[in-house]
Amino acid sequence: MSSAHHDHHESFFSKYLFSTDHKIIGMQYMFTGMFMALIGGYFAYVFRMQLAFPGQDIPGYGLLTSAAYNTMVTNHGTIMIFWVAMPVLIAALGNFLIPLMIGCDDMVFPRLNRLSYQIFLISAIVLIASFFVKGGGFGGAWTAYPPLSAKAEYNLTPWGSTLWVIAVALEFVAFLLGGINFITTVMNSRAPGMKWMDIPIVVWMIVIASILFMLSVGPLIAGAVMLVFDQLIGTAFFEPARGGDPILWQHMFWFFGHPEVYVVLLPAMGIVADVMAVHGRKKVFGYKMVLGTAIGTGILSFFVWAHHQFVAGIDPRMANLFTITTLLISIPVGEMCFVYIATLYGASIRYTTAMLFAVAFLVEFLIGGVTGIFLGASGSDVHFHDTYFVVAHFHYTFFPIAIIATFAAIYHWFPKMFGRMMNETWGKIHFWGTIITFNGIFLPLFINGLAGQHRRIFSYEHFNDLTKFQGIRVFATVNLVTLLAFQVPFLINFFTSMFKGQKAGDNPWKAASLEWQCPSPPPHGNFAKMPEVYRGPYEYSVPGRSTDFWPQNERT
Amino acid sequence: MGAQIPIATTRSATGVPTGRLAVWWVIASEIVIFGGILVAYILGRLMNDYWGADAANTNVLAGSVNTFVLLTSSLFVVLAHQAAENKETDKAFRYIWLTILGGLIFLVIKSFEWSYEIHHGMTITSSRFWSFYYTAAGIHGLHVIAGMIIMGIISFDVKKGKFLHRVENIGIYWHFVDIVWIFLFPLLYIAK
Amino acid sequence: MENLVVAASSYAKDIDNLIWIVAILGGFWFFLAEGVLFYFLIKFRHKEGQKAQYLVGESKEELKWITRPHHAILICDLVIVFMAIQVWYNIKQQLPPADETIQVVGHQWSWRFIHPGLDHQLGTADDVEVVDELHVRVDKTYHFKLEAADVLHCFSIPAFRLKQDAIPGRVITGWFKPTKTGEYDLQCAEMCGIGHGIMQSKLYVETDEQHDEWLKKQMPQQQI
Amino acid sequence: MGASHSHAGNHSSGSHHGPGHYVKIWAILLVLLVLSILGPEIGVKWITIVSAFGIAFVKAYIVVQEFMHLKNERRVVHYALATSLIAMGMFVAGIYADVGRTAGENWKNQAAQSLIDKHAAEGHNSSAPH
Repeated sequence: MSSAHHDHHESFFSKYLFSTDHKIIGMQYMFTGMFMALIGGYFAYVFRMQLAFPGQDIPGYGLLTSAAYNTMVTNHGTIMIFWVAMPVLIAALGNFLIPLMIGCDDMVFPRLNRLSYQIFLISAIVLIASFFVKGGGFGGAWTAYPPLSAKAEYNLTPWGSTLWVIAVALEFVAFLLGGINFITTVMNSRAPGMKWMDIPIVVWMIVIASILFMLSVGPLIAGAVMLVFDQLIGTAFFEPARGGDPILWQHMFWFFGHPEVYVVLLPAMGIVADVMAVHGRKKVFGYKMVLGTAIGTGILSFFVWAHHQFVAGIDPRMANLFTITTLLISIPVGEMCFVYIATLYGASIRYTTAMLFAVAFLVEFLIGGVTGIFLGASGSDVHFHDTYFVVAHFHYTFFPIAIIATFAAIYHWFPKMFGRMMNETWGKIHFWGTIITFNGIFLPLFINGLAGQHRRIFSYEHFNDLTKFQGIRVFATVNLVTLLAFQVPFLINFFTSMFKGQKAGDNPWKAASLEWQCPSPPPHGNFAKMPEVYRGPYEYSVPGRSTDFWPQNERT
Repeated sequence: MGAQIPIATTRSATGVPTGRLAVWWVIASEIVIFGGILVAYILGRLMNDYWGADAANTNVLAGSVNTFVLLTSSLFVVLAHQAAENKETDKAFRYIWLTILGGLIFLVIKSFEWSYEIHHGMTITSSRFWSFYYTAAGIHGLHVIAGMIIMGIISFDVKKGKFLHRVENIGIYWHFVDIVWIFLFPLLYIAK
Repeated sequence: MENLVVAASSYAKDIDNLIWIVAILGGFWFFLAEGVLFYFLIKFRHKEGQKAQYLVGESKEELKWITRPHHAILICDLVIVFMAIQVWYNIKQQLPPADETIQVVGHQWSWRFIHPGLDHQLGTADDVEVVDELHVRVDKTYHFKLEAADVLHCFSIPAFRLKQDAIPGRVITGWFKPTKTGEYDLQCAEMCGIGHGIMQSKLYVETDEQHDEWLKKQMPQQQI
Repeated sequence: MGASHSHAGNHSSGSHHGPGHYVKIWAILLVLLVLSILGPEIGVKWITIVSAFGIAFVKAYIVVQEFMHLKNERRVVHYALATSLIAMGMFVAGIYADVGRTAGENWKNQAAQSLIDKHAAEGHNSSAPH
């Protein structure tokens, strides 16, 4: 870590690039994530166009080779999960919200925090570099199963695959540092009087997610080292001919890969809880139960990973165990959804854009959850594994998580971040444009999946049984293009509101949690006077009070 | 180190000082990282008895001496911690550098060991045992180096009587590195 | 299901039924939840001068609205688990005695199929080795020995509802019993490199006569 | 981060031991080390296992308790370490069936098996060509 010059009349450089202020670092994570999202979206556009109009010139790209197609599919997944969902949901919101919401002036380790972002930035640069090296970017799917990923003569991307693994490993290190910072901060630095049960759910969720990440990622980091050695030095950790075992990597990957789903799901759930409470003017129903289900989900998520490998060559007897645990996890998750629905009972819902997105999260995520049962049940997974049914299913979980919940968070906390409101009309246009087209993309893909159309196929022209579904592919692609087009008004709205939007004031939503009890945008050090906490974060519409919200830090 | 300390850092709702709590979390995450590679190694070892033939070529003496060195350095760092608690800064400084010296000896012995083995054709690619041998010990070695560097940096603050609590934090980390070796030693050297 | 992709193997029906069961049980809860959700969304929208209710949701009385449905879901889960494991057991674990055995080897980027010849025995002189074409007899139980030469591949026949990864260094045994003659797609379902998209073969389910015909064509030397 | 730090919450409780205590612990560790080296020389497999790994666990336990002062650390720390160990336990349990064996139900790992057989046949040191 270089030296931190830390006075208050800093140069732009030290203020925005080498700042140790948790809010600036949060912003850095958010903008980096948004930039990576553009790349991921562009990849999606290119390969969807190829699927809809195989072998034709793609506007804005040109002719797509099957190698480039694999690279784009692979990196679309990698980017959207590791460089969009995680930095925005956990790192950006975690950094921005945790100190504000637990009422302290910064993270406990500001410079560790900055280091974590710098490593993350390097990882992003390494990943982008991997697209331009000799042989092109890695194209072995985001699961990077060896031997394909381990040997250049198989994947034909000698540099791309190595850079890809290194980028992912660096990203893990960045989030380990960040996670340790989050956990320690919340454990130690809560405002006086804030008991465990007074912590806003979104903070809880980010902490639980960080712990899950920390506990699950270890084997994969070790695996990444082993894989890089296989690629560069020629060790045989995963090479069957010399005694290695590809299945070992699959286990290392999915032991992390499945908890990872909940690592991003839980913060999204937390965001939705907070947004619903504020815009529904209602206390979150069963706070303790939400926590219980979140922790239960977290624990169970360590017992289910092999359901990604049912037909991948694991012992069929193990599949039975993992079927049971996988279906069991539907209980805490389902319960959490029920609690959220119950929260809306007797609410007084303001349909702001943020609230619309929060509600849309529930509506869409239920689809993702239910379709998951088809894949968790080993018997039916035999047919669905690696088909578009899987693709549609996890987009119905990840899109609500990484996109819809993130938008809910942005529309909700934007006033606090920049001190100005976003334009509601444009927000609503953006909302409907996004939600309708999203369903337009992925509902049809369930049909393709049922028909047994496989993922990661460059072109379906040769498959006689599948050519008749071309219409569906075109329909999905048209929707995708529309969805991407509808992000333009959002970006315009976002950046114009940042400078021209109407002033927000400290607490535009009349919210009770701590982050709204300080100026917006919060100055360095956040609170003029460090707050003390007297009650939970969701005291809305308390009977017998003139105002319908009761800030955590108001004595009476 | 111009950054003034945030109020956040000085709070301690759990009763565990922030720095120490963080170190414990670092260790928790390190356990799974080393756990990942050791689990892979142990399962391979149990499945393929013939790895024992390779393991027989490891230098038990070097391994034993290194274990002794690390255990001793652990003693020094805990004594440094104690000295720091009693505000005997010079003593703490001396013990820290003794610990660093221990780490240095460990690395020197390791490098001799490795160069011998490599010259006799036992390289990281010779067999999966050797792959694990070099990878696991290598990752551990990196942790030793990291610990030495951090200790070197903090030792001068300690001499000035600043940030004395850091002696304990780095100490806990160093003990963990020691423990990892305590397991690597029988796994890689003794078990034949 | 049927009109999307034909069910041409003995256990295709079982899988389709399982899918239906899950669809019905899952669908019930899905529509119930969405129904309640939308009802709340409309009923409890903001009206002037109307305050939201203050519900803590800690008391048994309130929580029964959560706990009861979730007990019901647990039961549904158990049903699904039971069905799923049953189907799985029949497909992957317990192999019925084989009439014939074929060997399937995945390469970058083609399938190599070794059929037993007219003697129905694998590993004899009259074995027939073909690339990207699998010919099987209808209503015969087949075992397949699945291998991969270089990287992971996945032996997948949607019409059979059959899918199994091929792993280099391992031999994985599975079974299928074709029930409908015809020509079906046979795909690789595991990313296996730049040729993955074109790694598809044809599967021909034939009557005994057609199959013998085809076999004879493959080995002219035997007709002399 | 923070000199004002030592008086945040309780500070470590190493202080109520004299140096003598730590030297004693260190001596015990050395004795265990010697035992763990001598154990395998007897050449009985189970003694090797016990002396090598049993003692390793004992040594680790002593270091954690006495040098790292886990014994007077807050409970939350114990939980943190325990969970990560349990996670590793899960990992082993989950992967053993596939990675720890050369054959299972309807599959066999021919590559690994053939290597084992090959070395069994040779019956001598495989890797190091002296």
